[in-house]
Amino acid sequence: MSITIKLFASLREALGEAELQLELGALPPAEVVDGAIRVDSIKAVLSARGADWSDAINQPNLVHALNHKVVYLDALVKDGDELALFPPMTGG
Amino acid sequence: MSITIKLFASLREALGEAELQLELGALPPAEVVDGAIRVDSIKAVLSARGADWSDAINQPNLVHALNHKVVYLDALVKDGDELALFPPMTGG
Amino acid sequence: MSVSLQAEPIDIAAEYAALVGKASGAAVTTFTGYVRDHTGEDAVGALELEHYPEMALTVLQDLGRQAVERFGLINWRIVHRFGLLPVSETIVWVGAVADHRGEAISACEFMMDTLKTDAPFWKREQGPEGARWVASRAQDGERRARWERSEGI
Amino acid sequence: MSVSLQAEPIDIAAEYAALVGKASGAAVTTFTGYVRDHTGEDAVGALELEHYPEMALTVLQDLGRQAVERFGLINWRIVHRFGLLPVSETIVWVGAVADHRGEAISACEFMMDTLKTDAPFWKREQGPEGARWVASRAQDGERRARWERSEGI
Repeated sequence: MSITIKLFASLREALGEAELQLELGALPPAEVVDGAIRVDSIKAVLSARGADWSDAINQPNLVHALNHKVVYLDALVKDGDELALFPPMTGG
Repeated sequence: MSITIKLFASLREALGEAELQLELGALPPAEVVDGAIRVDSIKAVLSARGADWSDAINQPNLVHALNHKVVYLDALVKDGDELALFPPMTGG
Repeated sequence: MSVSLQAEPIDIAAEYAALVGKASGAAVTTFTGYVRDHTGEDAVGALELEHYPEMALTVLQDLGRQAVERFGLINWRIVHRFGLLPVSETIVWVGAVADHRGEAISACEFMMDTLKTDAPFWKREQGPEGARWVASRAQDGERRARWERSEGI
Repeated sequence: MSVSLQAEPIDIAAEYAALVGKASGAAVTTFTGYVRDHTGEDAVGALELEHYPEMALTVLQDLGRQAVERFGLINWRIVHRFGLLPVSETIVWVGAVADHRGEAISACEFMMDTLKTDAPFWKREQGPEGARWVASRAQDGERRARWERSEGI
């Protein structure tokens, strides 16, 4: 099961990565239900990469977009999905 | 005492005049106080010109502008002033 | 910060460039009104716009000043046409420059709403059954009245 | 009824002509946002605009569709830039065409307010003391929330 993670703006800058593929084979199988995994479980996996990741991924107001739509932490991510994480948007 | 009367739009069309000079010498002197006369007294003078004038001048919603500012019926008109009468504005 | 009353078509690109060129605001809003080919279900062939030139100038200049005071505009411009206007022609163009978008958008709306009821112009529509004066709309009076009640943006 | 995400400057005169040329509405409102030379009291030298292209396109197209549904727009256009933008450059241009002015003005405001908080762009300001990410403003969230509560115009 492979998920594309995209990082933008201050998050991208803090972590030095714009995009990564997350293979979820390493995850406790209990987290994966019917081939899907919650957004907060993915954030837990990313947080485990180190203190800088934990700080950046758990900052308040982080926005999660699944396949280009903003979602809550309970959204279900499936194989091949794209999950983007970024700070509040400041366009216009 | 001479006042310029201007008429616009449907009022101008109904009365066939765009502008006239009103000499108020013919008015009952009681109407003129300290060299000034109220807008409604001027309307009474104009209404006396005939049935078409009376109808047009006394139509509801008529707007009165004294020297380019909208005023109420109690505004005081003086020698040399310009009083315009017209239906509600429909610009833009 | 000026008004133009004109018979000629409005050169929107030139007006926009002049409005923004003189001011370094971050937010610009414009409104353009065109002659419609219908009013409700009735076809309209052209519009005649009668106006009271001296008063129109006074009212519109005062309107711009009010917009500066109320919304802190950096620049504004009102262009209003008179005379015979075929369908699809421009009637009016209003532009507002401000530091922030709320001010620019509200100022533009304020100027248009106030202009509709307070500036001495009168529309006469030419249709298939002859010409007729356009009646003022209660809705315009209501939009105008909102600005009396509200404190701006 | 389209979106453009572009690095190039916005040709406002051309955008306006294309917007109106395709539609016979009577009321057209536009908004243009420019790079300010200051934020509060701090000088700004230029703006870097980062974006998430696929999502930005999806969000802005959906925003236009919502504006049509809500305000009955006849035409609309959203142009948003990305990349390095010097002071005084255009950032965003929004245009709305409708039958009446209330709809055109409100739609323009709705699109700008929603775009600010919902479209994936991030601003980074270059100032005398280096570059910094622009924080989102609570005020923008409040302006956005008004459109959830209200029924439109």
